[in-house]
Amino acid sequence: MNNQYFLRNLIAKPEFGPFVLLALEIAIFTAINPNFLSPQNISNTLAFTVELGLIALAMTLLMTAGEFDLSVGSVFGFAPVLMWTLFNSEIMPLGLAFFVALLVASLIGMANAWFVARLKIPSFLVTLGMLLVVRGTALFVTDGFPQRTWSAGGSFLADILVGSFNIGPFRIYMSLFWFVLAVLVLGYVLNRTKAGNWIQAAGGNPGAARARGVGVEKTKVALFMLSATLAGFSGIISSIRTSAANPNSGTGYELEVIAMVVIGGTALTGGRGTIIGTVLGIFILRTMRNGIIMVGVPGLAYNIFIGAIILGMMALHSWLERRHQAGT
Amino acid sequence: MNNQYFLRNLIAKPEFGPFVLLALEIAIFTAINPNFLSPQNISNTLAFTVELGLIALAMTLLMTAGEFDLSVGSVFGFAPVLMWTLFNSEIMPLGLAFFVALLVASLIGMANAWFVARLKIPSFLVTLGMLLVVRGTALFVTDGFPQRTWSAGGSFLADILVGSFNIGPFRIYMSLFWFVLAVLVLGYVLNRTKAGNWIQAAGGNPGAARARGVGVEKTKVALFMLSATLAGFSGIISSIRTSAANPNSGTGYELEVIAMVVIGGTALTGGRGTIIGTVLGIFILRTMRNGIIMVGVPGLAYNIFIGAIILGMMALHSWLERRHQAGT
Amino acid sequence: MAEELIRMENIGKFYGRVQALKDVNLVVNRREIVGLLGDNGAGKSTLIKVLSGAVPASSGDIYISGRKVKMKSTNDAIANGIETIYQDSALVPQLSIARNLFLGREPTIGPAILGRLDTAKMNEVSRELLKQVGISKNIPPDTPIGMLSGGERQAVAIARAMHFDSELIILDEPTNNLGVAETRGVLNFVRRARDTDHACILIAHNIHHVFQVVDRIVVMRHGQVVADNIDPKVTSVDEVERIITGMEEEALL
Amino acid sequence: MAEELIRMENIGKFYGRVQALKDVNLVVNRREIVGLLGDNGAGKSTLIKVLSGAVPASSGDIYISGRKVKMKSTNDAIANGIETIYQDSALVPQLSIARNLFLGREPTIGPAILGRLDTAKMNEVSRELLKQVGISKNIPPDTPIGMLSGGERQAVAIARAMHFDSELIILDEPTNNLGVAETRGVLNFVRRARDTDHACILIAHNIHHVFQVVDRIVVMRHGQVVADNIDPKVTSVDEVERIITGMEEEALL
Amino acid sequence: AQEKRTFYWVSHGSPADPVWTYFLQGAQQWATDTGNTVNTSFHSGDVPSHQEAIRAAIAAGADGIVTSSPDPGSLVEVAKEANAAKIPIININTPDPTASFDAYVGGDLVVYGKNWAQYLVDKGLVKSGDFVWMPVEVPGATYGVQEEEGIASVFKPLNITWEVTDATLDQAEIITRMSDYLTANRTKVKAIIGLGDLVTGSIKRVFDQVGVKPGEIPVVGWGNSLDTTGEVKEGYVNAAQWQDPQATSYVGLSLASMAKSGIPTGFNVIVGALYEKDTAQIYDDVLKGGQK
Ligand SMILES: Nc1ncnc2c1ncn2[C@@H]1O[C@H](COP(=O)(O)OP(=O)(O)OP(=O)(O)O)[C@@H](O)[C@H]1O
Ligand SMILES: Nc1ncnc2c1ncn2[C@@H]1O[C@H](COP(=O)(O)OP(=O)(O)OP(=O)(O)O)[C@@H](O)[C@H]1O
Ligand SMILES: [Mg+2]
Ligand SMILES: [Mg+2]
Repeated sequence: MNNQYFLRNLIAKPEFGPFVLLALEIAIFTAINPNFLSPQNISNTLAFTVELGLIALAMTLLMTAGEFDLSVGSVFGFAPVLMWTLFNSEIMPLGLAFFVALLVASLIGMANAWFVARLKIPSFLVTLGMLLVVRGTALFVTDGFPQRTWSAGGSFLADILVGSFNIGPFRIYMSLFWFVLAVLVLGYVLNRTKAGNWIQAAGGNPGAARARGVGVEKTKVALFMLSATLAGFSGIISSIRTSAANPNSGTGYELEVIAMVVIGGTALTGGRGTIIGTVLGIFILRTMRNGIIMVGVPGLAYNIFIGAIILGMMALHSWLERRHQAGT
Repeated sequence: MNNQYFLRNLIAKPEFGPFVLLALEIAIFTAINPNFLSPQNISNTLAFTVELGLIALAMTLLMTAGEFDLSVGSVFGFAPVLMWTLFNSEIMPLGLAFFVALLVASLIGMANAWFVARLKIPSFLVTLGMLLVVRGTALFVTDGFPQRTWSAGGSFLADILVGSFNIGPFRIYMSLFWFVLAVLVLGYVLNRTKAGNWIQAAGGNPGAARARGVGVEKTKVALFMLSATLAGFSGIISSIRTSAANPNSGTGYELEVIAMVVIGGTALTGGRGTIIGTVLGIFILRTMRNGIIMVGVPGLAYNIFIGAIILGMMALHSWLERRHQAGT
Repeated sequence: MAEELIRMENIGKFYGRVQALKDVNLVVNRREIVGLLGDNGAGKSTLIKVLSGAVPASSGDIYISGRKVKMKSTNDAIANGIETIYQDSALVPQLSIARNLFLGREPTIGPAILGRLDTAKMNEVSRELLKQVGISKNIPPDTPIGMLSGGERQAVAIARAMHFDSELIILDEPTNNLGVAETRGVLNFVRRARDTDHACILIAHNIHHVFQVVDRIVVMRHGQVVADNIDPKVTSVDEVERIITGMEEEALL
Repeated sequence: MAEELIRMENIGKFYGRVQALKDVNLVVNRREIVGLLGDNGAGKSTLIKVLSGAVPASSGDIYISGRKVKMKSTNDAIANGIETIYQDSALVPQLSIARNLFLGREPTIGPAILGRLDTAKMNEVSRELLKQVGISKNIPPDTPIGMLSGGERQAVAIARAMHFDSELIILDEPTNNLGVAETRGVLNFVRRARDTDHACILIAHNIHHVFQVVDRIVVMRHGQVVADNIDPKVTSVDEVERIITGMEEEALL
Repeated sequence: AQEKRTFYWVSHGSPADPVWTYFLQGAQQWATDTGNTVNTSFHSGDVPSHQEAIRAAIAAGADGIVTSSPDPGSLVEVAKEANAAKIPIININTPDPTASFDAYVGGDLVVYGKNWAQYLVDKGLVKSGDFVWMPVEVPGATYGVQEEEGIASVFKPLNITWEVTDATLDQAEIITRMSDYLTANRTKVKAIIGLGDLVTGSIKRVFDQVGVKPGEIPVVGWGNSLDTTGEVKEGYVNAAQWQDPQATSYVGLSLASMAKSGIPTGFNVIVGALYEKDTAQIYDDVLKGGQK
């Protein structure tokens, strides 16, 4: 009786669907290629996953507040280019350049927020426009040339951001800790704090929230800034780890990140969001990309699989939801 | 008095904002480069504009019904590839291949609709998944090779779809007539018919519409099919005109098309749509792309300008709206 | 003697883990006006949503004129002659009054779904209906619903039911938000319904309104029917109030 | 003798081309309960939206305690001690009852906006408030608003105003959707408001409810105030109804 | 016979880029000919996912890896990891000498760029003070950047100016944008260098649309597509660069397999040729042979 209640409660959680999907996915890939669960492959998958994951976490909060941000991919590319340009042209030391790059990223977020919150322009158009401006600026200032980077190691900043070490057979990057930290902090903020209540209210019924004196606009400004800053941060981490700062990097990440968030169970229309769901969504999509290469799907068919799996997973998701809603 | 009333009425129209934007844009570009209004440039711009425009018109109806379709770009690329593959491998004559390609396109739309209307999955995810599947399929079946096409002329089909002729100094393509026809038909459907009422109701308050016996799901199925079919049609037109059938054409059109619709004044959230607005939106965006090159902005700064103009226009738009809402 | 129109048997409804209805039985006869009363959350709206196909019942059966029917969607209910006006009035804010009035049953000139809307007729009928329902101000039928006041919206929803009268008309708190004249219009409408051979279920918290028009009162509490044959000509308002709140809550005031 | 709290002078309001308010003057004194009556579309909701900063007036001035104030947003109104409960009750469907009750004024443990919500306290107060407002069923405070019945939602909105009492409390049709017990709870609340030094504006279509609690009645018609000093102890319900509908509409019934 | 091997072929190209279709074809041909498995993937210049794919191959215990380089220096780490895992790793298409690859097969993009510029100068098609237009599909992508580097080394000293413009990877958009640009700058443009296969292959359609006669504006650039071989034959394009795409993949995989069998790969293979009207037919045939 009690057991059954517990089970029903578990199934009722919005995160249950994505959880089942992830488990299924891992089971299938491992069955096809046992190397899929090798420590080496897990370490490999984790490295980039958490970088994209950082953006998805911020996007979860933003989407809960009823907005979304298509410019994250361009900021992901722009921030490291800016940092390395400042450093390479000897305008400032790397540490300072790092902060300047983050500051500029947050200003981009603020500009997005200004258009959305003040001028009431749909965030789709604003961030699409911003995407073009930021990407264009990155190209223009660098003349299209990638920035020189040194390989990681040695520097204090590099150690903190992307230093790696081994735990048993696993190679763990510092970025994993940043990711876990972000999960904890943002999960706490969304679910437990006053700010979290405001975020959900801003997305659920902005009129009602405003009428109660909730700073809906202020909340959105903060979230746009958060999303841009984390996108910049994750771009810098990625650029140091991969020793590449190319004005084109991050192209197309926006859709992938939004898909992660939505697959995790956050409502596309705002009001309801889940950090745990997003974490599951992140792993569902990245595992899929990694697994597809591991099991040897032909390069040109790659997209067919990604697309078909998104559709299949969503169908499963909707079926699970329906079962739960049917009650009894 | 009566005059003032007329003027106020005009300003109150949702299409007024985009109209002013387009007028301004043309004025500015012409001032900088008088060639902008040369017959040759106008003919140039019109050629591709109407192809994209066809998709935007269908998207207007779909978005009014509260959904959108990210897969149009991939169908734009897939339909001509399919047609030429069928023809080149001598499976069927061109005319038949044309209809088969359109049929398959409409089936893709039906699949989208099935996921959205039956499984209640957000159209963002469904059509993103479909985009990948269709694009992947196009790549996979052709092995990535562009299909050989003959250059237009001669064939009956080519004449009907893309035949061109000169009116005075203007070179006009047949596709312009298809576009005008679509504007008239879809404008009539949206504003004057029972179907139009259902479309608006489906987007405005689906629950209410369903309670009145409106076939909300059926309406959406029809619109998804329309959007995919027109995307395929426009892809075929474009492929004959440019004598190229590349599995990748149409990449990124989805965002541009949605931007056209939204700039025209159709609500991103459904319930309110305007075909005339979309026509203005189509010309605003395409004129902008053409004008920027005509006035000679630096090549790599292209995207900065496009993005900045989108943002600037939206700001102006919101200002015009505000003035109107303030009344008096 | 009375001819049975609707019979709901042992209806149960769960929302996830919440039980909103429990073994509910309800009969409505032809030409009968039934008042459905009950405190907030008693299950009134849920019951009529089940009857009109808006939500599926978890258990139980529905019979119309003795024939067992499946209510899988609102279309089933409409096909069976059941017309419902919901509490959270079901209008499309972006559409005009006339278009809302005729939504789903638009008169057209020409071929079916792609036929041109007969706007002239729609506007004319709309004007007439707005007058009947008691809206005193002269509101043009092409005004979008979003520009109306709360009561005006409610009045439009009522006007719609008045026009497309069916065998059974269900009204969930139709007089909320309504002014004096508009309330009169609605009550008159209910009275007329019987005269024109229709049955009607009326839900309202204003017991005085209910007493003015119904033949029989059914009271629900906590998802169950606690009284189903109260005659407003025999029982007093105070007594019905006591039944609604449950005796034990007497102490509250 | 009476101490003036609010003075609205020559308020006008256009929605696009629609004139919703025309030269409206309204005074509310401290510790005064004012009933605002009028038929649908009379402009009542618009007037109090102007007063609470939800829509900007096209013309006119507002004074609070004799000081001219600008109401540019709801925040201005809240800062000036004006609390409003809207007709279309302003709750967030996805959030729980407790979170809705405390929205915008959440008690936290720790630093300001990033402080942890004091859920224990929120739940406790919520339970207490729901009881006070007369909700008989035992609803857990962490139930999402979306799962409540129409009346239960309304009751939550009322409960909120009861807790965060301000100098002036505006209630726009608070008793709509409410059952017997809940309606009693609201009327008691309005009475208590005066005793605890608050002024109150009450809009309701149920004139009987208004008569039970207010000190003074103001009637609007077609965007104008047509009577602003009706004493419910002197004037009869019937007479007020006549003023509301306008004499000329007498003929209607 | 010998046990089946699994190789990973990782491309930084976009599947939208027709030249990569030929690279892919070479890889598939090799798989068919040898009976080995070749797992392929495209990464469109996205460095993190490219690295991840190579690491996935290492984790999967690949018998060999053949990869192009998304950015000079970006594969240093993963190449080391492959070396450590004793998996042969061969670099194709664009050289990256900073990374510890076992061998390189391909051309040198900087040299290609230099050749184009030198061709225009040597044939007297451009002179000091002239302006050259250089459309590219993806501005900022490695291929265009390196080619521009080579071009700059010739043009800069001669005071010839140029502009790179963004044409996108979309056929209709390319034609539209290039036509727009040419309409606006017809008198200014003295020569065109097509920095990618799609843009060079679109020259005929653009010239026809704007009304420029073949040869009126000299064009050089990439030539790995049937469109371009045709353009060279018809005189729209003066000279085009051939990259031996199929051979590059084929030889790269062969080297990897050979290394796996214990024969070290101590040499690089350099491919490519600049062709004109007279030899265009050869490449036309090669490409047509590719398209079954
Ligand atoms: N969508 C839903 N999900 C979960 N619970 C629900 C839902 N709708 C209603 N309920 C619950 O079912 C019970 C009955 O609700 P219902 O709306 O039928 O009451 P009602 O009698 O119409 O009340 P009111 O007079 O306040 O409108 C309530 O306790 C409510 O909390
Ligand atoms: N957003 C809006 N846009 C245009 N017109 C509006 C808008 N809101 C209200 N109106 C108009 O203003 C007038 C007054 O509306 P208001 O809501 O103030 O009436 P009310 O007295 O509250 O009526 P009710 O009792 O029905 O709620 C109405 O005629 C209505 O049509
Ligand atoms: Mg109800
Ligand atoms: Mg009102």
